[in-house]
Amino acid sequence: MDFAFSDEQQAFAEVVRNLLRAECTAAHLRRLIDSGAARDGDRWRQVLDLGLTGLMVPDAKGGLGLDETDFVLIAQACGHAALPEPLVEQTGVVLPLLAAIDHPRACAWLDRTLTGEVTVALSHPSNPFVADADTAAALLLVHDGALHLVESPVVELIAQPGIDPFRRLSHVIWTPSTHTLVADSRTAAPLLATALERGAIFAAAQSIGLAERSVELAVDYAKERIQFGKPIGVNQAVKHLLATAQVKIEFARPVVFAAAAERAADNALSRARASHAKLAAAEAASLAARTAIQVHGAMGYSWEVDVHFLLKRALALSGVWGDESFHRARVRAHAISAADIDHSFAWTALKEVAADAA
Amino acid sequence: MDFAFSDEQQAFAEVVRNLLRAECTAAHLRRLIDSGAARDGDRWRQVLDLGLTGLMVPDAKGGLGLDETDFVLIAQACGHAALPEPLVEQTGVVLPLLAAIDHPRACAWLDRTLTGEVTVALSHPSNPFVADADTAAALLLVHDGALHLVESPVVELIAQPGIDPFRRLSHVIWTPSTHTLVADSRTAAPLLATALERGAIFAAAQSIGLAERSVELAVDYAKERIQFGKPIGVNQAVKHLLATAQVKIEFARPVVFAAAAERAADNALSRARASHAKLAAAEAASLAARTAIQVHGAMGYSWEVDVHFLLKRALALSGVWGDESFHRARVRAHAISAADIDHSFAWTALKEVAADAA
Amino acid sequence: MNLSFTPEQTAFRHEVRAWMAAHVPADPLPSFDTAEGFAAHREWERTLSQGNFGMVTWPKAYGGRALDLVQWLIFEEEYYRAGAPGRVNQNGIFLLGPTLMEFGTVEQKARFLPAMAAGDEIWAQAWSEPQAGSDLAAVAATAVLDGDDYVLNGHKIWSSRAVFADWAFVLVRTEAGSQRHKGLSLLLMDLKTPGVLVRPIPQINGEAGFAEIFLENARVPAANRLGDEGQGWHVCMATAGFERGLMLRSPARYQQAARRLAALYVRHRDEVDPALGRDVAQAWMDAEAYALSIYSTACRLSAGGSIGAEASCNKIFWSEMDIALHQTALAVLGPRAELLANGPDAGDVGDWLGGYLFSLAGPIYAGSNEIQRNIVAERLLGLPRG
Amino acid sequence: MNLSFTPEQTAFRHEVRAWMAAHVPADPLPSFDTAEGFAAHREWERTLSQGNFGMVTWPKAYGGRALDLVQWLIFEEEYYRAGAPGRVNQNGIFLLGPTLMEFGTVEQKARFLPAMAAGDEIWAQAWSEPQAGSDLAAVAATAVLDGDDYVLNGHKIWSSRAVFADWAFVLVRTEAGSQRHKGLSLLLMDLKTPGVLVRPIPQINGEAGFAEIFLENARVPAANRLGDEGQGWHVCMATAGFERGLMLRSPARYQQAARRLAALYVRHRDEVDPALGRDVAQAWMDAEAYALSIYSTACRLSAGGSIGAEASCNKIFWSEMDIALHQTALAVLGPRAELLANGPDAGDVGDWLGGYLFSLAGPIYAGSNEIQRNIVAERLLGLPRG
Repeated sequence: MDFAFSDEQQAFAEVVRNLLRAECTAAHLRRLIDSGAARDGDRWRQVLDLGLTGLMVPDAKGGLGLDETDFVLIAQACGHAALPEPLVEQTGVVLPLLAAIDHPRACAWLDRTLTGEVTVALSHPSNPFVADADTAAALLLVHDGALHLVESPVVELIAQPGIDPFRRLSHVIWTPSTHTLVADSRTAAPLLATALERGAIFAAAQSIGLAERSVELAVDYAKERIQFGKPIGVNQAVKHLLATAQVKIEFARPVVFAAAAERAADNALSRARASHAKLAAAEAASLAARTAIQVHGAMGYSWEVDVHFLLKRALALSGVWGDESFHRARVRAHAISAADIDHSFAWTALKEVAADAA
Repeated sequence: MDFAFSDEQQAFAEVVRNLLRAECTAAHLRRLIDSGAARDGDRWRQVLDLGLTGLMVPDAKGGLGLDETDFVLIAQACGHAALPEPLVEQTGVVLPLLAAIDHPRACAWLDRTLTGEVTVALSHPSNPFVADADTAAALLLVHDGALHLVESPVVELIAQPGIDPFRRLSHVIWTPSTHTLVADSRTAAPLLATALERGAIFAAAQSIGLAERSVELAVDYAKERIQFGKPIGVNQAVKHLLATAQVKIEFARPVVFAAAAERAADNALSRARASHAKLAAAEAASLAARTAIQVHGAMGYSWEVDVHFLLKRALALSGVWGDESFHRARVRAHAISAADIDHSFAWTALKEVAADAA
Repeated sequence: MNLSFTPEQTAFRHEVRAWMAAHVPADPLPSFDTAEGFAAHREWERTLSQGNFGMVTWPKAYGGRALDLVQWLIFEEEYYRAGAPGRVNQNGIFLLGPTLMEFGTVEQKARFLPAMAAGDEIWAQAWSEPQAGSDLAAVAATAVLDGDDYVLNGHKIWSSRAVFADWAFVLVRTEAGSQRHKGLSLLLMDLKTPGVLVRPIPQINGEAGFAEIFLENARVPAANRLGDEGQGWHVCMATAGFERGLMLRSPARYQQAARRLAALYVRHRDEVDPALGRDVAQAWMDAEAYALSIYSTACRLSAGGSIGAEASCNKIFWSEMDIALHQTALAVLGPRAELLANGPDAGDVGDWLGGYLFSLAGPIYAGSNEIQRNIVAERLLGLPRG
Repeated sequence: MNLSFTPEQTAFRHEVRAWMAAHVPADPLPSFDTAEGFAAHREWERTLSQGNFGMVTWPKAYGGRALDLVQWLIFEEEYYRAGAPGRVNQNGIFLLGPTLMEFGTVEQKARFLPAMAAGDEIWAQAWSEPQAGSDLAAVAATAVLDGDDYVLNGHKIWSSRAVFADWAFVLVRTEAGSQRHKGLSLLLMDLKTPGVLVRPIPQINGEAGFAEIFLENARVPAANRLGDEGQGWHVCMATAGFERGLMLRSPARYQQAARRLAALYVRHRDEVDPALGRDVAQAWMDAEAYALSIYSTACRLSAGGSIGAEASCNKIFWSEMDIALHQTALAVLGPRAELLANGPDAGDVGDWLGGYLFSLAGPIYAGSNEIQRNIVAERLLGLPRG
C-alpha cells in the first residue's frame, strides 16, 4: 500500500507544468482564438519534443511502456493549463489503443504518431462526435463494433460548434470497407472498453486541474479586489464559498489517482472507481468554476477574465467518455449489487489477495 | 385571484396563537414529559373551549362549516408551539371524516367529539401506526378498504416508541365485524383519499410553524451569544445559514396556503400541490431545525435548549401522511405526465374556467 | 383566499394570448447583444407598444393601461407562453420607469416615459465603477454644476446593453469631497452626448452584453437630474427595490422553462439516470413555489402592502433555481450538452447551454447573493450588522 | 503508487479479523452514555487490551504494537466490519495519548499511557466553558500554584463522557490576568479530586453524554501539568490537530455505514423513490473518497510528511457525509423512520435515527465547520484574516 507518486512521476509532471506555465498562458489562448487556428504549432512541437506521446505504448512498440499512474499527473497539468492541443487523448487513449491493435496498418500509423509527425483521431461509441478530427491525418472509426483506420482525405467532416473554443468537434461521414478494417468486433470490444476507462480517468484528471486553477484564480482575485475598504477575501461568505470548492477538490483528487492505479485490474471495482473519479472531478470542476465566477462578480461573467476558459472545458469534459447518467448507473450498480458483501476499497483488495493465494 | 387570508381567518389564528404562547411554552412541554402523561388536561380543555374542533364539520352536522383555508393558519400555530395535543388531526382530519360517514354510529361519535368530550383516533392506510390511540375513546380503522368504528375497550394497543416524546404511536390489534362497519370500501375510498390530502396539508402547515420557530430561536441566540467579543450573529457564516433557512421557509409557506385553498378542487393539480407542500415544508422544517442546532453549537445538541422538540416533531411529521417517496412520485408524475401541455398554476386555472364555460 | 381568476382577468388573458399568437415572431430574434438583434428587439418593443402592451401596469398617460399586478403576472404568463422575445428595454421599463414615476417631475415623466414604453428610447443603467461594485457607495464619477448643466467625468462599467442603447441613468457624485452614500445624484444622460465614450466588453459568451462608459466633460442638463441633488443613493435604493421586486424575473419565465425541461426529460427518459426525474420534478416545484409566492406578494401589494427584505429572498431563490434547472437540462442532454444551439447536429439541444451560462450571472447581478443574504439576515431576521 | 496490501498487512488483517470474530460481543452494548453501558464499554476496552489491541500504533512500552498508520487503518476496517463497540476511551487514546507522547515527561508517559491503553483509566476533555466555545481562547478557569499543587477554580462544560470518566485534561489560565492565548496551561486532573463537581447534561437523545464540571479549589499536582507553563494553547492546538487528523473518524466507519445503507435500500427498493438510488450511490462514493484520501494522507505521514489545514477539509467532509448518509437512510425508511430501534414493530429500522441525531453534532464538535472553513480559506488557500 503506497499512495505516493514516485520521484520520477513527479519530475515528469513538473517538466510538463513548466512548459505549459511558459507556453500556455491565458494570453496564448487568446492569441490562438484570434488566429482561428486549431493548434499553436510552436507549442505542440515543444510538447511533442518532450517525448511523451508514447508514454503508455509498450517498449516493444517503441514507447516508454509506462501506465496510467505515470500519465495522470500530466493530464492534470494539461487541465490546469486548459491546453488546447490533444496531448491527453493522444498519449492517454489513442496511442495505447493503436498499439494494442494487431494489424500492420495500425503499426504503421502508430510509428507516425510516435514521432509526432501526425495525430490520429478516435471516434469512440461513447462520444457522439469526434474531437480534433480536422487536424488528424487518420481516424479510428467504429462500424458494427469493428475498428477501422481511415485516412483523413477520404472522410467528410461536418463541424459541430461547441462551447469550448478549443475543442473542435466533427460528425464524420465515411464508408467502411475490408481495406479499412483493422480489428473485428470481437477483438475491438475489449480495446474500446479500455479506451473508455482511460478516456474517463484522464478527463477526470484534467477536471481536477481545471478545478484547482479556478480556485487559484479566485483566491488571487479575492486577495486583490478591494470593496468596502478591504479585500473581498476577508469576508466569510467568500472564504466559505472557496473552502467548500476546495473540499470538493480534496476528495475528488485521490479518487482520480486511485482510478489510475486500479485501471489495470480491469474489474468491477476499477470500473466503478473510474466512474466515481469522472463524476467527482466533473462536479469539483463545475463547482470551482462557478465559484470563481461568483467571486469575480461581474468581472467573472466577462470574456476578459480567464475563468470562462476553465468553465467551458469543464462543461465539455463532463459529457465525454460517459456522461453523468452513464457513470452514475455504473456506480449505483456496484454500490448496491452486493450490498451484503465486502466490495469497498480495502476489503475488495483483501478478497483479491485471498483469490490469488487460492 | 386573492391570495390573502380574511380578517376573520387571521383573528381565529391569533386567538390560538395567544393561547399557545401562554399555555404551551417549552416549560410546559418539559413539565408534561416529566409527568409522563399523554396530554396536559388543562391546556386541552382550554383549546377545546375555543370551539374549534368542528371548524371543518358542516353546519348541518353541528360544525362551523369552514374549510382548509380557515384551518391552515391554526395548524401552523400548533406547529410553532409544538403542541402535544391532537388538535390538528382531530379538527383537520378526523372530525370532517366522521362527518362525511353516513352512518348513525359515526354521527353519534361525531357529536361526542364536537363537544370535546372524547377524541377518536384514525388508522389511515398511509400511516403504519396510529397516533394518540391510547387517549382516544374510539378508533376509525380500515379493513379491506372498509371503514370501521371501534370503541377503545375492545382493541389491543401495542405502544411503538418514537422519536417525538409527544407523539404516542400504537399498533392496533382488533377484529372487524358487521357491527363495527360504518362505510364499505367503495364509499370509504374517496373519504380516505380526502383524509390523506388534509393530513398532508396540515402536517405541512405544522412544519412551517416548526421551521419558523426554529429560526426564531436561533436568531435570538445569535443575538445574545458572545464569542470573540461580539454576538455570533455578526458573522456572515451565521447570517447566511439563517438566511438560507429563511428562504426555504418563504418559498414553502405560500405553497402550503395554496394547497389548502385548492384542496376542494380535488384534481391532479391539487394533489400535486399537497405533495409539493408536504415536501417543501418538511424540507424547510428539517433545514431550519438543523440550522438552529448548528447556530446553538454544543448547546443545540443538549436537551436544555428547546430546538430538539422542533427537530423531533419535524422528523415525525415528515414520514406521516405520505412519506418523501410517495409525494415525490406524485409530483413527478404530474410534472412530466403532460410536459407539452399547460399544467401549471395559472394556466390550469384558465383551463378550468374554460371548461366551466363550455 | 381564492386562487381562481375573475372573468375579467380571464378575458384579459385571452386578449393577450390572441394578440401574442398573431404578433410574436415565428423564429427567435437574434441576441439583443448584437447590433442586428438589438434593432430587431427594438422593433418588437414598438410592435408591443402599438398593441398597447408596452407596459400594461403604467398609467394610460404614459402609454400603459393602468392594470394591476395580478394582470401584469397574467400578461407575463401569456408573454412567456407565446415564446415572445426578451425585453431589450427592461432596464427602462422595469427599473427606471417606476423610479421616474416615484421621483420624477411632471416634465420628466412626460418627456421620458411614453418614449420608453414605445420602445423609441432604450435605456442602460450606469451605476457600477471599476472600484464600486458590491460596494456601490464607493462611486467616484463626478458631476459639477456649470450653468444649467452638470459636467460629468468618470468611468462606469458593467453597463448592460449600453453598447446600443440611447440613454443611461447614471449615478454620480455631485457634491465634491462627499463620502460614501452622501452627495450622490442620479442623472438621465443621452448616450450620444459629446464626451461620452462607450466601449463594449465581451461577455462570457463572446457577445458585447456589457459596456464601460468613459465620461470626459460630458454635459448633462441639470433638468435631467432625477430626485433632489444629493439624494442619488435614496433614489437608487428605490430602483434596486423594483429590481428585486416583481418586475425583473417573472414566474412565468421559470414555469415555461420547467415545462420545457419536463418535455426534454420525457423525450430522453429511457437514456438517462432515473434520478434526474427527481430534479425535473424539483424544477417544477420551484417554479410553482416562485409563482405562488409572487402572486401572494402581488395581492399584498395591491391591497396596499409593501415589499421589503423579502425581495432579497426572491432574488436568492430565482437565481439558484435558474442554475439548478439548467444544470438538470444539461445532465439530460449528456454528451450533447456542449453543442451550440445552431450546430448542424444540435437536434433538440436548444439553448439550454446559453441559458446555463446566463444563469451563472444570476447570483451576481442586481446585488450579489452574498449581499442579499446579508440583507435577509439583518433586515428580515434582525441579526446585528457587526 | 501501489494500492494493494503487502502480505504482512494482509496477515495482520486476518489476525484482527479472527480475533474480533472471537471476541466482539454478539449483542450491541448499551450506550456508553449510561452507567451500565459505560461499565460494559470499559470492560470491552480491557478485553481489547488483553488481546494487545488497545492502541496498536502506540509504542510497545505503553501497551501498543508500534504499527504504522496503514496498519491502523486496517485495524479500524476490521474493527468496524466486525461491528465492535464504540471506543469509550476515544478522548484518551486518540487525543490525549498522542499529545502526551509529544509533550509529556518520561514519568507522565509511564504513569498515564499504559493505564489508558488498558482501559483502566477513561479520560474526558475539559476545555470549553460557558463563555468559551468556538472562542476557546476566552477560557477563564484559573489554576494558581500553591506549593506543589495548582489550585483550580472555574466552570467547564460540554465535557463528553465526564459523568463516568476517571480523569480529565483541563485547560486553565495559570498566569493571573493573562489574555487570550497566553498564560494557559493544560493539566491532567483526577475527577475524584475534592472540589471537583461533575453535573450531567442530558443530550438531545436524553442521555447524559455531556457534563459540566465545577472546580472549587480543586488541587492538582504541578507534576500533572502537560507541557510548559503558559504553553497550554500550543499543546491544545496539537491535540486539535490529532482530533482532526486520522484518528477520530476512521473511514471504515463510513464504508460500513454506506454498505448497511445499500443493504437497506436493496431491501426496500421497490417501495421507494428510485432517485434514492443516486443518494445511496453517493454515500458509497463519499465513503470511498474519504477512505482513499485518508490512505493517501497516512502514506504521506508514514513517509515523513505532515498534516496541516487539510485536516480541516477532513472534518468538513466527514461531518457532512455523515448527515447526508443518515438522511438518505431515513428517507428509505419513510414512515418508519421515526421509530426508536428498540420498539416492538421496529423491524429493520436499526439505529439510523440515533445515528442521524448524532450526525448533527458532527458539524459542531471538534471545532465547528464554520471555524474549519475559515481555517481552510486562511491557511490552505491563503485568504486574508480580515
